[in-house]
Amino acid sequence: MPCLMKEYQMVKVEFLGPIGKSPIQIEALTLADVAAKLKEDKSLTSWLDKCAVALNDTMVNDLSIKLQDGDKISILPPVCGG
Amino acid sequence: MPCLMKEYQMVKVEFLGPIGKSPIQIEALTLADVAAKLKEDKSLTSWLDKCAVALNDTMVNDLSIKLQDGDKISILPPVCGG
Amino acid sequence: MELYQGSLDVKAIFARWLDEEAQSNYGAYIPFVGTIRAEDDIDALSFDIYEPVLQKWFDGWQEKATALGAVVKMAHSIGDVPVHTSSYVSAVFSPKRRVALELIDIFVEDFKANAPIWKYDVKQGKRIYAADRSTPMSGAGLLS
Amino acid sequence: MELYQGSLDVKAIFARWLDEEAQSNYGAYIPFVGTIRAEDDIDALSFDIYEPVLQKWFDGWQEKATALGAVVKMAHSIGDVPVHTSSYVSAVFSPKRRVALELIDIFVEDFKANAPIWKYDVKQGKRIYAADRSTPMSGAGLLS
Repeated sequence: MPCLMKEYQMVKVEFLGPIGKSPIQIEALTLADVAAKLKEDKSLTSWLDKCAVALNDTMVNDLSIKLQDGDKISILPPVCGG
Repeated sequence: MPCLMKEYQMVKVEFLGPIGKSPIQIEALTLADVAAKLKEDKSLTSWLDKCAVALNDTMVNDLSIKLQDGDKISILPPVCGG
Repeated sequence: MELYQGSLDVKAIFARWLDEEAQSNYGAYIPFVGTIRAEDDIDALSFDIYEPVLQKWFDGWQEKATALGAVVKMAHSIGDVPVHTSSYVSAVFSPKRRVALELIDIFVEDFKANAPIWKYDVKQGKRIYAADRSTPMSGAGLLS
Repeated sequence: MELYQGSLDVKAIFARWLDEEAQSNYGAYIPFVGTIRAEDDIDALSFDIYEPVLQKWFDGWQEKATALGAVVKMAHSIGDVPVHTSSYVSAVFSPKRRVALELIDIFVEDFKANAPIWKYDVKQGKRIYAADRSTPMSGAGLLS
């Protein structure tokens, strides 16, 4: 049987605006892994379903995106500019 | 037989913007009479189907309106403000 | 409603209207500034205005705006307005943005269609009616 | 795109943008000015901005505007903005009015929905997230 190497990367997750949580470093292969880790944090429960996500400052909409070491993931809560 | 008195009024007709025609005084009972008079003027032939009409500075859209002595009728050619 | 001979001082008009409504608690202010484009070798555009009907047209829009909790303002030039200067500013103030965005659109479009203003190209000192760019007002043809 | 600490100097921004495009031969200039309304006993609103994503959002709109022959501009406040002063100005320049009227509407609406800016009420020195007036950005819920 082939050995399926999972290459986890160290990525930074930052929480913007009113979430009021300091950035964290986590290991993840894809955004799905990031989602799984963040769901363990009860302080984020009320935020995740309302938050959009940017990867290295570009908005993303696909959990299967492969992450690179040092990637920056931003969690963007509901907005109201103007 | 009853005598149908037609009370013609003396009204002023002014031609706005690019028409370039001096005001005239005519006798008329209604705007239909004004239309009939103006159609006799060949210099207005190319204008009348494109012009709107104001009676005493209020836009009107009814040929049967009864006129009063001294009424002012304005002929407004196609506009382009801005 | 404000009419001026020649080009508008757009910055002064914008600033004065802002000041006039500074304490009115409107959340949205949308001016529309119309500037003479250099095209067809014109030196300027020139405008005739029939003020009594324009004032009634404007007063009708102020009533509509009031019914929406809004205010409209308008300034226009009379006579020659050189290219790259402005002949027209209108504006809407309203508490909320949707009313302002919708009102400025229909206010400006109805202005183009029904404000009693006539436009002329100015070329080499001659004033030529802009017939091809002009629109018969609503009700046109009544006497034909 | 311009970001400022505190209230915007709306007159200066309007005038500078006008000057920047004075020779560009645009026929229509439509600014949208957003001013803080006095309501709910607030003293001010306060704003957080995530500039890198806002800049990309704005650059995307500049591309769309360019494809229409138009230009967009935008200024916004960071931090506290007292009532009756302005936190937001955006603008469209275009050769013709229809493009400008349509673009200012969708530009402002998309700004409200997708610009990464967070709003807080300021009451008696406290900063309270305006959760009830905020909108999840498109793609929200990806990680839930």
